[in-house]
Amino acid sequence: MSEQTFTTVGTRPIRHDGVDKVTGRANYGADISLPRMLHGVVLRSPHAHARILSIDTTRARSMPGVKAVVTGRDIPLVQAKLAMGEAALDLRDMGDNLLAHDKALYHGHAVAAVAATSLDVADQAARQIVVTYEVLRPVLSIEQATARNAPILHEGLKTIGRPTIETKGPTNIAGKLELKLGDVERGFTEADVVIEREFRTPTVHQGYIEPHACVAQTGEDGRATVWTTTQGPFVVRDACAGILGMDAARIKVIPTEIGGGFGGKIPVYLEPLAIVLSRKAQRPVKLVMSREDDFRASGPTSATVIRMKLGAKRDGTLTAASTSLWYEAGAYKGSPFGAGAMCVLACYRIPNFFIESYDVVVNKPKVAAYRAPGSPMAAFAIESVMDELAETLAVDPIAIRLKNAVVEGDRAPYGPSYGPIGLKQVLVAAAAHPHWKAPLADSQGRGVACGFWFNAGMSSSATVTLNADGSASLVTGNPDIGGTRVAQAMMVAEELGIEVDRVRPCVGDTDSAGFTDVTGGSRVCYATGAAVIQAARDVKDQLRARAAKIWDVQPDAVGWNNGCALPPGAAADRQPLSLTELAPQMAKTGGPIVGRAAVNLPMAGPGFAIHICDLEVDRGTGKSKVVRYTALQDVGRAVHPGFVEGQMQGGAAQGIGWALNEEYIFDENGVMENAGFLDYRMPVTSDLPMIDTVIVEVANPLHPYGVRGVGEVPIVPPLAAVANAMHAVTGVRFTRLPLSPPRVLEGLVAAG
Amino acid sequence: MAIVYLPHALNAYTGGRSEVAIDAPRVLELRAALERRFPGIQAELEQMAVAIDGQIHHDADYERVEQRTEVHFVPRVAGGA
Amino acid sequence: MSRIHVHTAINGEPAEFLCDGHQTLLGALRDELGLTGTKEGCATGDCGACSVIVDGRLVPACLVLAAEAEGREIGTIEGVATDDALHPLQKQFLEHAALQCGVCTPGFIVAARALLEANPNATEEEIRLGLAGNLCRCTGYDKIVRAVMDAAVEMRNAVR
Amino acid sequence: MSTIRYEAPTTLDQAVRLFSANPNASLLAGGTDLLVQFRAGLTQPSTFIDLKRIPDLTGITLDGSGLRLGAAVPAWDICRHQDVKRLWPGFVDAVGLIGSAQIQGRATVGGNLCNASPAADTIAALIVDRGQCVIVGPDGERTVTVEEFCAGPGLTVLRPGELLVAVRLPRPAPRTADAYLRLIPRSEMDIAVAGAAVSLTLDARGVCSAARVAIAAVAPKALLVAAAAEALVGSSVDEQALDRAAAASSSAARPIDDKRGTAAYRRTVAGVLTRRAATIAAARAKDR
Repeated sequence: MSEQTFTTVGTRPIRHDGVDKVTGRANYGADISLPRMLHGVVLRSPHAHARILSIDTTRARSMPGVKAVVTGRDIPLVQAKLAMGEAALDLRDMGDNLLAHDKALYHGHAVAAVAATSLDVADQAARQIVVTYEVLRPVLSIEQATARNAPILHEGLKTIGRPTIETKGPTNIAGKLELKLGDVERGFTEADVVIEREFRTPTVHQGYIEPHACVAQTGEDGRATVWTTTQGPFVVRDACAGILGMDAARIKVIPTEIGGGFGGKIPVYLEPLAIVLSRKAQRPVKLVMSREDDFRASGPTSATVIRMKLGAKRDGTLTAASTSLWYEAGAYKGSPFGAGAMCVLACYRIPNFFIESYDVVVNKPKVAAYRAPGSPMAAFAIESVMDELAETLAVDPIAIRLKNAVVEGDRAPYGPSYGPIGLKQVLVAAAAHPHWKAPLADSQGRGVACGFWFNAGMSSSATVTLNADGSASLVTGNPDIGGTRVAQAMMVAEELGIEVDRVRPCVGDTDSAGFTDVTGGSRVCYATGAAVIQAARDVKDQLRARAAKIWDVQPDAVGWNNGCALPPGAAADRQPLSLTELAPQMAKTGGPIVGRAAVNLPMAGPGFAIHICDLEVDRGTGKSKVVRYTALQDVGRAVHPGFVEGQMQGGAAQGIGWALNEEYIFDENGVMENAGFLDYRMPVTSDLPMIDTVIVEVANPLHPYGVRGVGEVPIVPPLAAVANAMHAVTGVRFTRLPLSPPRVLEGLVAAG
Repeated sequence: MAIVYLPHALNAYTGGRSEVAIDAPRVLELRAALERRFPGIQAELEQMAVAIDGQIHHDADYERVEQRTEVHFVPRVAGGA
Repeated sequence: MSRIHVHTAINGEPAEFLCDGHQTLLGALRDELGLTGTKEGCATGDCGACSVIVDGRLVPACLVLAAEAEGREIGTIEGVATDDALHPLQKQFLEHAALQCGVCTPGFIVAARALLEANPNATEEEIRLGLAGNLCRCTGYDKIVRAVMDAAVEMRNAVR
Repeated sequence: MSTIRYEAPTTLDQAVRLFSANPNASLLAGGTDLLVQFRAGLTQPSTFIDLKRIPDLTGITLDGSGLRLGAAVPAWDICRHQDVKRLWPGFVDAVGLIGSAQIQGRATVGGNLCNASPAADTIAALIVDRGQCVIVGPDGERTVTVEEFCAGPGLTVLRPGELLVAVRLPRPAPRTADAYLRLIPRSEMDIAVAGAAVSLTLDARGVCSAARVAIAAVAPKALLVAAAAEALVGSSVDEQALDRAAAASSSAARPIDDKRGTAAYRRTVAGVLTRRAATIAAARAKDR
C-alpha cells in the first residue's frame, strides 16, 4: 500500500470554501436571518443545585411582543437512547438538560425560554419569569460527590458497573469500568522501581470561537427546518425528533458553516427549544448563546483525579501498572471514563495491569466530547510517571518509551491486537529530530510525552454526480470544520483523474445528503473519505460501461487508467476515451452518471504521537512560556498536508492551554467565576512559538489510501509534555493542572 | 471455532473465565451462544463494540466470525473532533 | 423613544441606518446592514472576531455603540478585497491553509491589515503581539503568522 | 433598556450640563469597561454621554510644564506619540499593556482612572509620575493627585455632575525615568495579577536622589509605597537597595485571594516586580 502513487493526494490545493471564509461571505450559525424572525432568550438557574418548586410565566406571556414561552413541561422526557454509532445519547437526560424539569443541576441550567419580537423584549420577559427554588447543597468535586452523606443529584441513579458492583443506597457514581491483565501484585514485586502519584486536571472547555446558535422555522403542518452550527446535522435531526416525538422526516436540518466544535457541537442545547418556540409562535425563532452561557451551559470536558502506579525493572522494562481514574460527568452520567480507561496504558506493553475508571455526577454542566475525550488527562498521568521513571533510572525518556512501545500484533489494554501502527516510527523520528538534541538555556527545560487515540469509523454516505462538461459535484453530510471539503474533493479528483478545482464539494443538509455520522472522532477523511472514494469509483465503473456501450463490448473488458477508459483487445483499433470525452455523451449512453456509496466502517487504525516541548520559566514569578514545540504523529496518509499539519498544531495549542492556564474556576456555590475569554485563558498568538510538525505515514489498511484519523491525537501529549518540561527546568514534579504562575511559584517555594 | 476473549469487566457472568472457544457463524449467533453459556451476559454484550481480528465494529451483528477468529468485546467509545 | 438615525460611510460608501441608543456597532453592522462577515465571539472585546476599523483605528465593534458611527468612516472585512482581487492577506491565508473553521478569519484579516499598514516591516514577534487580541482555537496560530509574514512581503513588494 | 439615549456633546459646557441634568447617565469614553459592565447588567444608565467629540478631552498637549492628556484619548494614540514615549516610557508601557490592539483603539487613560480597578495598569504609573487629575463640574474646575483620585474598587472622588477632563504630568527632572511592569498569566490580554511602577532620579554619580514606587492589583487601590522609595533613595540602586525596596512593596501590599491569584502570590510578585521595575528605571535614568 505504501507504494501507492498519487497525483492529487499529498498536494495542497486551496479549499473550495476558502474565498467565502476570507471575505466574510460564509454564513455561520448566528448569520442566518429569516423574515418575521423572533429572537429567543433562555432563562438559566442562578443555583448550581436546586429543586424547582414552581415557575410562573404569566407576566412574561402578557408582555407586548412576547410570542411564546416554554418551560420543562414543553419538553417531554423520553426514555430512549439515540444510537450514534460511537456512543448512545440518552434522550431523557438530554431533554432534562435542555430545560430543567424537577431540579436545576448546575449554575446556568436552562429553566425556561422566551421568543419575542426583539432580543431586548425577550430578555426583559425572561426576567419577568418567577421561578421558586429550594436551594440544595451543591456537589462540586469527586471528593464531595463520593463523600459519606453527599448530596445526591439523581435519586434513582444506579452505578452501572462492569464488573457489576454492589451499591448501597443512593450514589453519585454513575459508572465503573475495570480492565485487567496478568497478576498485578507479582508485577510490582518483579519491579526494581515503583512510582506512584496522584494527578488532577480541571474542567476545561473546547473554546470554539463561535458560540452555539440556531434558527428554527416550524410550519402550520408541523414540519420544521433548523439552521444550526453543528458537527452532526443528522444527530440534531434525530435528537430533536426523538425528544419531541416527531418523525425524522418532518425535520430538516441545514448545517451552517461551523466556527469550531472539537466535540462540543455534537449535543443539542438550543435546537429543540427553537422548534418548540417556533411551533408555538408560528414564526421563525433564533437562539444564540452568549459566550458566558456557552461556558456555563454547553459541554466542557471532565475534571479528573487519576492515581497512577507504575513499576519497571532496572533496564526500563515495565512490569506492572495499577491506575484508578475518576472523571466528572457533570450533571448527568456520561463522562469519557471508559475511553480514559482504554487509552491510559495504550502506548505500552505492560504484562500486568489493573485499571479502574469511574463516572461521577457533579453539579457542573454535563460534559461533552472534547478532542480525544478522556485521553489527555490519562496521558498526563501515565506520561508524567514514565518521565519520572526515566529520571529515576537515568535513562533517556524517548529510549524508555521505545523499549516499551506497542507494535503491530501487541494487544491493546482493552483486548484486541493492534494492526499496523506507528508509535515506534514516531519515537524514532523524535529521537532523530534536531529539536531533541538542540541546546537549552539555563531557564529552559525540555519534556516529551506520547499520546494515543482510537479514531472512529461509523456511517457515512457520499454522492458524486458527473457533469456533462466533465466536472463533478460531491455531496456528503459532514460539516467542514477544518478543510474536509477540499480533502474529499481531492479524493474524487484522484479517482477520476480530473483537477481538484473541477470537483465541487458540498456539505448537504439532512434532506440532500445520505445519513452520515458526526464530524468527530477523527473520522471524516477516513470513513467519509472511504465513501467518497467508493462513490467516485462507482462513477468510474459507470463510465467504463458507457465506453463499452460506445465500443459495443462487454463492460468488464474495459479498463481504466489515468482518467481514460481503455479499449479491450477486441476493440484495439479504438482510441482510449477520456472522462471529458465520455461525459458529454451521458444522455446518449444511458443518462446521468451518479456514483453513490454508503459505508459503516470499523474504527480507523489508532493514531500515536509524541510531542517535544521546550519551556522557559521565570523563577521569580512562576510564569512560563513555550519557546519551542515539535509534534510528530502517524497520520496514515496525509491527503492535504496543510490541513493535517493544522490539526497537529491546533491540537498541540489546545493542549498547551490546558497545561498552562485553562480551567473552570468555581466558587463554593458552584458558580463559574471566569465565564469569559478574559479569565478563561486560552493561548493567544504571542503565547506560542511556531509549532513544528513531522508527519509519519504508516498506512492504515482499512482505508483505500491508508488514511487514519488525525484530529484528536495531537491534544493528548501536550499536558504531560509541558509538565515534564516544567520538571526539567525546576526539578519540581507538578501533578496538578494548570501550571499557572501562582501554582508554579508555590511549587518552587515549597521545594525550596 | 472463534476464540472469544471475555473481558474482566464481565466477570460477574463468566466467573472469571478469560477465554472460550465458540462455534458460531456470525456475531449475532456468537452472542446467543455466550448467553446460553453465561446467562445474562447478552444484554451487556449488546452494549459493547466487537473487535474481530483487531478491527473494532460498533454494529457487528452480521459480521462473520470464521475459523480461528479472535473476538473481543470492548466498551464503546465516544469521540470529539 | 424613536430610534437614532446614523449617517456613516462603510467601506468607502455612504450608509445610513437606524439603531437604539444601547445597540453596538457590531449589532448594527450585522442586524441592520446585513454585514455578517464581522463575527461575535464574546461581546466583551476579548476575541477579536468583530475587529473593524473606525476612522483609521482598529477597534472591537462589540465595544463601540452604533450611534458613535455618526460621521465616521467604518471599514469591515467586506471591504478588504477590491472589486477584482483578494487582498494579499486573503490570498496568503488561503495559500497557507491558515484557516480551519474560519470564523476568526475575518477578524484576523482586518486586524492584520491594520497591523501591516502601521508597520509594514513587522517581525514575527511584532505580528504575534499585534494579533494577540484575535483568538483562534483551531490553528495554533502557526500558519496564520506565516500567512501574515508572507503577505507583508507581498504588500511591501507591491509598494515598490 | 430600549429607552437608553445617546448624546454626543461637542463642548465641555454641554457635557457638564447634560450630565447634571441626567444624573443616571454614564459617561462614555472608550467604553471598554462601561459597555462590558452594561452588557452584564451591572449598570443601567438612562443616557450614554459620549465624550469623544469634545476637544478638551481628546487632545495631547506637551509644553514646558509637562503633559496634558485628554481623558478620552485612546491608548493607540498615546503609544504613537514619540515625545510622550520618550519622556514617560514607563507610563507609555503601562498604556500599551491595556488589552489588545483592538482595545487600544478604544481604551482611554481617563476611563482607566474612572473605572478605578485596583488592577488598572496606568494608575500606578501615573502615581509615580506625579500625575494630577483635572476635574470639571457644575462648580467649576479642580485638581487632585492621581493617588487621591481613586478611593477604592470602582470608587473615585468625583462628585455628582463632575467629570474627569484630563491628566497632567509634570516634566520629569533631569536623569529621571519611570518603568512599569505587571504580571499576567499569559503574554497578553489578561488583567494584572500584580503590578509595580517606579520613577527615580539619579544624581551625577549614579546615586538615587529621589524615587517613587507604586504597586497595583495588591490592594483595594494602587498604593504609593513610601518605604520602597526610601529604600532606593541614597543608594546606587544596588542589590541590597533593591532587596529592601522589594521587601517594602511586599509588606505594603494588602492583597486578596481571587480567581486571578492568591494573596501570598501577589505579595511576593509585588516585590519581584518592584525590584525589576526599579532596575529598568535606573537604567533608563542613567541614559538621560
